[in-house]
Amino acid sequence: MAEVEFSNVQKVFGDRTVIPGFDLQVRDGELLVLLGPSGCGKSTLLRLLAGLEPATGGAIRIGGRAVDALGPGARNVAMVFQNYALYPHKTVRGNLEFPLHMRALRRSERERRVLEAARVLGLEELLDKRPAELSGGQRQRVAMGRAIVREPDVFLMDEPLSNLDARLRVQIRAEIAALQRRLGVTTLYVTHDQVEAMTLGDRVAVLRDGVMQQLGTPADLYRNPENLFVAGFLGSPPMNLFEPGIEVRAGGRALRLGGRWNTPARGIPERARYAGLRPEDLDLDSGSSDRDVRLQGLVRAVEVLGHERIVYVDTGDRVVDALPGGIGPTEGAVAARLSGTATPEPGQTVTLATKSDSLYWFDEQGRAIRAGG
Amino acid sequence: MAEVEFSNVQKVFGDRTVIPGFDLQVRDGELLVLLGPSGCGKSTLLRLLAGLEPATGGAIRIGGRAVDALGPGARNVAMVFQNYALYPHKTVRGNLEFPLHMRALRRSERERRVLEAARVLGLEELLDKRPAELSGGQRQRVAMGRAIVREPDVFLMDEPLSNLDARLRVQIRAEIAALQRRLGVTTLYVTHDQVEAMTLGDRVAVLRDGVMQQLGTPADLYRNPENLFVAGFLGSPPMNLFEPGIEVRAGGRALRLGGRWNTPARGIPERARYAGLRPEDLDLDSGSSDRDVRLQGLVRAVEVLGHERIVYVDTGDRVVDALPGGIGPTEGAVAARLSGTATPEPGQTVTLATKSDSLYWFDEQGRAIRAGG
Amino acid sequence: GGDVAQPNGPAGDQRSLEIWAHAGREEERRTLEAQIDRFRAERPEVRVDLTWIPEGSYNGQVQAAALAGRLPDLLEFDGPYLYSYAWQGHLKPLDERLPERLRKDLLPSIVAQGTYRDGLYGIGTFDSGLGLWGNRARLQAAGARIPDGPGDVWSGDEFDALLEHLAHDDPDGQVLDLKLNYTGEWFSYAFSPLLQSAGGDLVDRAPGGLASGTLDGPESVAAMAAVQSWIRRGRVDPNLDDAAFAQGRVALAWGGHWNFPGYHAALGDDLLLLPLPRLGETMVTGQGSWQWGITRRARDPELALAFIAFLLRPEEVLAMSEANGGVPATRSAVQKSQAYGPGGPLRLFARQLEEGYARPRPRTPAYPVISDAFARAFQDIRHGAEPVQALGWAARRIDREIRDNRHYPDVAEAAR
Amino acid sequence: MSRRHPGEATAAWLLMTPALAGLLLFLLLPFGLAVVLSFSNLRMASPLPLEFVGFSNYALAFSETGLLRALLNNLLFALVVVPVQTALGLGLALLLNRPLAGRAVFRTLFFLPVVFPLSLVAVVWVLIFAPGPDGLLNAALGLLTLGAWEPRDFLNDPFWALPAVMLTSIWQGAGFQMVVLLAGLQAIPRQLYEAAAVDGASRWRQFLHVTLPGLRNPLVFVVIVTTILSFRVFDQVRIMTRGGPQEASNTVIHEMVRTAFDQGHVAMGAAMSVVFFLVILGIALIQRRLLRQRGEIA
Amino acid sequence: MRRAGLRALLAYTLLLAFTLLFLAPVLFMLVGSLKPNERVLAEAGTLRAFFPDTVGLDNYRAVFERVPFELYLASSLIVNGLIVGLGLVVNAFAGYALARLRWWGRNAMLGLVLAVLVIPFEAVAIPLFYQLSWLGWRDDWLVQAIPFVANPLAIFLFYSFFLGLPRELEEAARVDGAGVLRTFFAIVLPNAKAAFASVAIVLFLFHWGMYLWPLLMTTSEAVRPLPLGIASFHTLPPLQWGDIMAFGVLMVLPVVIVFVVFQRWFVRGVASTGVKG
Ligand SMILES: Nc1ncnc2c1ncn2[C@@H]1O[C@H](COP(=O)(O)OP(=O)(O)OP(=O)(O)O)[C@@H](O)[C@H]1O
Ligand SMILES: Nc1ncnc2c1ncn2[C@@H]1O[C@H](COP(=O)(O)OP(=O)(O)OP(=O)(O)O)[C@@H](O)[C@H]1O
Ligand SMILES: [Mg+2]
Ligand SMILES: [Mg+2]
Repeated sequence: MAEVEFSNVQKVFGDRTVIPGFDLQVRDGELLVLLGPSGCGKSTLLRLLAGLEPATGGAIRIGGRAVDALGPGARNVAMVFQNYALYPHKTVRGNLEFPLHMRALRRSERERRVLEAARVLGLEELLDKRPAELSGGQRQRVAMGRAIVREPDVFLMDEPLSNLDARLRVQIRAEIAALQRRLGVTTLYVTHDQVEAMTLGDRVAVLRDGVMQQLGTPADLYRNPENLFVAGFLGSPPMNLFEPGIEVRAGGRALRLGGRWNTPARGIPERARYAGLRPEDLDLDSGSSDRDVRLQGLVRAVEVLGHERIVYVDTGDRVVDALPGGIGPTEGAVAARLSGTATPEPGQTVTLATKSDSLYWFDEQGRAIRAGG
Repeated sequence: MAEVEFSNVQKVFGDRTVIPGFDLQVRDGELLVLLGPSGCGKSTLLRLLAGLEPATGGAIRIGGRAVDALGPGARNVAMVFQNYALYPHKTVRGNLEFPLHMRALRRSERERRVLEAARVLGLEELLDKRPAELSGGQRQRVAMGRAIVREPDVFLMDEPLSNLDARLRVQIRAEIAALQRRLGVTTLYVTHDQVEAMTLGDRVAVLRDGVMQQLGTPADLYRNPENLFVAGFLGSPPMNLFEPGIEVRAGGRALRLGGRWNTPARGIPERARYAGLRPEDLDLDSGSSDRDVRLQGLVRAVEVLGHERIVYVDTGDRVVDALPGGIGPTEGAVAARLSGTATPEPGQTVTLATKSDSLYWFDEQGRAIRAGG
Repeated sequence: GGDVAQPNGPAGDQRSLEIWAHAGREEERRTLEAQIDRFRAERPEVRVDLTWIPEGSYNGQVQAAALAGRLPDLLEFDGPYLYSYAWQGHLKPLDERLPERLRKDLLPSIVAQGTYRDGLYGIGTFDSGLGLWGNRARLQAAGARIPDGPGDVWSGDEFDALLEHLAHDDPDGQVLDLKLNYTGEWFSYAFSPLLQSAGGDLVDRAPGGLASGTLDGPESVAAMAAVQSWIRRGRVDPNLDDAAFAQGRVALAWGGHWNFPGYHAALGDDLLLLPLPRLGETMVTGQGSWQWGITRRARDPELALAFIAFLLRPEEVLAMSEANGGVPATRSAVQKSQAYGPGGPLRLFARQLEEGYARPRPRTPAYPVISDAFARAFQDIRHGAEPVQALGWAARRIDREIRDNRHYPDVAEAAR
Repeated sequence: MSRRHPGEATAAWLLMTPALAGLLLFLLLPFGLAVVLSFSNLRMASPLPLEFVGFSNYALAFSETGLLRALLNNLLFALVVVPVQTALGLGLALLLNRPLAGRAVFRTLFFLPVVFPLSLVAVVWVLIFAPGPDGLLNAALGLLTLGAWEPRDFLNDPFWALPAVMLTSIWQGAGFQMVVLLAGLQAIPRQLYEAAAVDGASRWRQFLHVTLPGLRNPLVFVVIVTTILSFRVFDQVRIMTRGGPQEASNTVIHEMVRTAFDQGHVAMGAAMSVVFFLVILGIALIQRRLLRQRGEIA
Repeated sequence: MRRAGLRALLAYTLLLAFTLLFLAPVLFMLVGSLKPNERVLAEAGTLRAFFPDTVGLDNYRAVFERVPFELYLASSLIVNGLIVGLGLVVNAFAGYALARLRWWGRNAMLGLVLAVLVIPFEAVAIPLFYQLSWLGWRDDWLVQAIPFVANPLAIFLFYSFFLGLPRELEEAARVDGAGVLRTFFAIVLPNAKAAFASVAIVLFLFHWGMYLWPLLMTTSEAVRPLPLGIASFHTLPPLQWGDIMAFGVLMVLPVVIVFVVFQRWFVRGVASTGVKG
């Protein structure tokens, strides 16, 4: 067990700078999630830490020891790969034993550890099978097992759930969290799935183009995103982001949303350029007076998910997409997570309401403007 | 546009009966989702409808016309495959044009339709690229495009989203729904992801081993599952299912949950064997008297998802898993979706409470016992 | 004490002889093996390593081995290559070492063939005979005149007429076997006598002589035209199975002594041995066969010579002659030979050699090229090419080879 | 970068050295030697001193030997054998790419000739081409044409000798094409056919729009390999016809071996090697061009 | 349904026709090897060529009597064993170093391999023959094998196979503490069976029939391989076609066995290496 430290780590592939300079301290025993869109450099960071790629610059420490000159085998980290990378020609036992073999452990010790790991992960029955004979979830567990037998200083996990189907993903996600907490091994976990990041991480580091956007607990990131990118990346559906008209009006600074001017009770910060609203903070207008911001629009689509409804409302506002690639019918629509039982129909006109302190504000550069700031 | 009708359709592969006898009427213009676990025969049904497999028995009608003797090309259906099956050597334009070519449409008409489809799907910029140069989401859209240029009677979609990542899946899901509604083409949509089924389907047909379990609107299936299988398949996390002790006690029939006997105000049906509770119907006990069923247990794990928390509580009850393959730390735990802000810590003892009319009841065969039934 | 050398022990006197021989007919190979056994019976201290080399690539093998310095002690080679090997310095002259008695006993054709620029480099234990095999019954049926010696042969016209006669009664009209299935050296050996009989030759035999004007001269061209006409008229069996004559498909077969056992077995008393036809004044026939030579790098030339001498003993010469049907190389053996002695069925071959009807092939290192060029020309002519052009091409090739090699100066002599 | 991976570089050189040594000693060095020798007068059977003769070997090779004709023969050989053999291989692959019982057996049977050494194939086919009405092929053709066929001596007929060698080669090599194309066919996703079927494409259209484009890489591969092999034909010629009659079936390699080995004219053989290499190089370069032009498809 | 049946019938008809064409020469050889010598050619034009009325193993006996067939076979097996055995190791090593390791000179080496890929062996046969003859090296097994051990095509096949192998396997092994060589032997080798099998078959097929090189380089019967054997047997008088056919059958038998045993791997290997190009 050890803390991990990246100091100004850089990585250049050919003439492409993938990581321009990265700093991060992972605490001993913590599960830290690296979250970011595809291609932002998450895997690269893991591979730099594992020693699979040489860094172009900077220093990496594990447990206080500089590891830059060490090969992958000497760093005492264990890695779980996205597609598990189980040795297809070895049985489950062989897979679990291999890293121990490499460490020249005594036979009895090897067997003890393999059995222990198999017990922890419920793999006892499968020890003599080969990976091809296992289901996706079982393979995932074997990959985990191969990591834990090592009793390494650090676990590295590169999207270990992305090859599983939705149902299994939810289940194993919980298993991983529990296991990591039980073993208490420092863990770096890479994902581009924000739900995974939120449910698993002690802390989450949000990356974009190799640059850290924000580091904090899931709740922190969710409630206090530092910029548009983080705000738009977390949550499902993510935060609704607007570029509203803002004017000084009778009653103070007002913003134009859903075709009408609202004057939020909490006021509008000076430098505000963009506004954000979480879907769950929006509800159908019940006329209640503490909801002082209202948007009117046409219902475009409704998603019914048993316990909740998500309504996409076309308010005619300028909607901002912090991520690339958004086209299609929900574009420009405001998502609201309705909790009541009333379900508007597509085509209906509805008024959504929220409290003004649910509004997030961002400046021209997309930086969050903290309440009162 | 047309309605689709399966009458006692059977399919046998070798000596394996995959579809023992299937009846279904898809209404004109409806989006009907076929939902079921892997291997239950969903794709087979689509392929039977498309004419890619000959049926062993029964009849299929499209728009009232029996199609059993027609080849795939003559049925005027369009299919979107799971991995899109784009022609790799053709450009996007070539892909979109191909079905029109096969129908020997005039050149000007072909171009008109291709441009129209490209516009609808935002593919204008990509017309001269080849599939290998496109991102997953773009490929998906081309596959959709190839289906819509045809202006077919029926769309068939076989897990069209399963190759996309989480974020894109959510986005394109909404696009598909909107597009289908706009075009109003009868659509059969196959998935094993219940969230997809719930958000997309006008109606959802739940399949198991080639046998229809229930057919209804998403809300209907969610609120009135006809059996344990449907109950356990929908929802994330799915319904908590118990096999509680049931006894006649002072105050009426009581059930043992979380180590204590509850006497639900609404009573317990005669034939009740299994009980079910949706996670969102459970909350931390606030002492409120309308929550007359209580479970006590140890918190195993907590998942924080921004707008909600899911708490897994170990109540010591016999928990039923309607699907195969459940092992690991959440096994046997009761999931509760907490809405408040209080977050219990793992290891803490909590009491969950619910109203007795939130309880679902199932008989020995797993059939739902309707309220009052 | 086993490592103390015994003064007279076999280990001390162990002598060895490495021999390459061509993989000829089975009987021939068996005989040579038996001869080696008999030789070793007399000289138990001698070890003999014998390698059979397929005829098709024999010269290539010798050249390759020479290049690698891996020639054996005793080398068998087809007569015409001798001049090339000798020029290159691969062979030791045999003259000084050969007992005079033995030398006198050799047939003149053997000596002629083995001599290159005044040195004797090779000795054959048999010579070859080239002639026509005839099917007596069919010839008689066609009313053919049967020549009775090398001086009395069919003229070209007579031969032509005979072919037509024979063809008349033949189901497929193919009555002559030219052994077209043979490859390599056969064509020069078997058909250059026709050129010579007509007054031409492969190459001008005068010192410094070239092929142009001779090989493509009118005499040579006429001779080849005659052969071509036989083929063109469909008188020649392609003989793919090597059994045209033995199976009676043809009445006449160009051939040599080696055909005798098989043909005799097939035809019995119907088998006739006849001289080749003549195209000019006199008949000319071929000669020469495999010879033995001692390589320059031989470790034990005395032993090698002793082996050659052993092979030239009358009984050994006869043994080989009986095995392969070749003409015995010594006069004494010819006299004792049942086949070649007076009254023997193959007497004609011996007479041809002794009476000067046989002519050695050109004794120049260029011979392999000459032979190859002629063989190619022959094939072309066979398939219808104009003899003038085919032979002209061959002559130019030969001349260039000779010039490229600067008329073969005596470099080996200088290097010695 | 390699500074950070010293172990890897050492290991890499360790792994590379044996192969590298082999390639240098047995391929590059002799090739360099061929170039050098081609300008000399080296003969296998000549004690004359080595001399530099400039390009005369090249000039003579084209003017006086059968090289030019041999090159043309090779070209003709390639022009016939490559399309025919590929079409045959493709046909067989298509036949075998359907769910028929006994597929593996048929595949093995069609591939069988490929495992036959050419030297053996040649000997067997010499017999098949036997002249006269009793020859196997002559008899078969006679039977098929109801006796109209004039028996011929294929291998000794200036018109038929090269086709005979071609036929032998096609018979021997089609199975190879078949296996490669079969592997290519099986790599085409079945869903593409299904998509095309749903799109209304007939079998023929499916072949044109799915199969052929999907087979592009394997097809290019087999065409290139067969073309190069067509220029390397030797064994059959050596054994069946020795290049004859009248050079009708001579090939570059055969001429080269005959010149260098049978006639000992090593320098001219070396010149032929160089010419031969240039021809092969030309083919390879054309191949690269073709591949690159549409290489982005995959 | 009926159309499918018709189509299958047509396919089988075609297949059978092709089988006849492809098999006829093989059968002809097999049958010929069992018939008396003189009848092979005599009956070539009749149905007897395929349906003999008398069969016997005399020709096979004759092969062993007339030539040291077992020596030829041994030579071929030894030479091919050397080529395939050493070739697999040497070329797999090189292919791996090129595909996976990072080292200075890698691109140059890759370029070299691709460049020599187009040098046909025939173009260097004569000078190589000279080169080795000057060294006095000829007429043994090694000289027939060693020049063919390093094979650019095999290197290239291995290279592209290793490129296609999921990198994660090796990275997992490296993280697990295995060095480069250990990773190669413990992880890569066991997962490259298809590549090894198909390269082995390719090398074997290529060299089993090798004719020109041994023709140049060997003299002794003790090291003469089968293709030379059959060529000299074919020219060895008297020409006995039955014996020649028997020789042929004996010669091809080992390859057929090798192929039938490994063909599954071969077909898969072809798919995984050469074709993607
Ligand atoms: N070996 C390499 N050579 C060149 N570029 C590379 C290499 N490896 C990664 N990259 C580039 O670096 C960037 C970051 O890649 P990386 O794999 O770290 O992304 P990621 O965040 O893990 O994405 P994903 O979620 O898709 O796995 C990408 O743009 C990728 O193209
Ligand atoms: N061609 C076939 N031959 C034999 N069995 C088949 C064939 N196609 C499908 N099956 C079997 O039929 C059953 C249903 O297959 P199907 O593909 O319809 O399932 P599915 O519901 O689409 O599953 P998934 O969600 O994994 O795609 C499976 O058990 C499958 O093994
Ligand atoms: Mg990654
Ligand atoms: Mg499916």
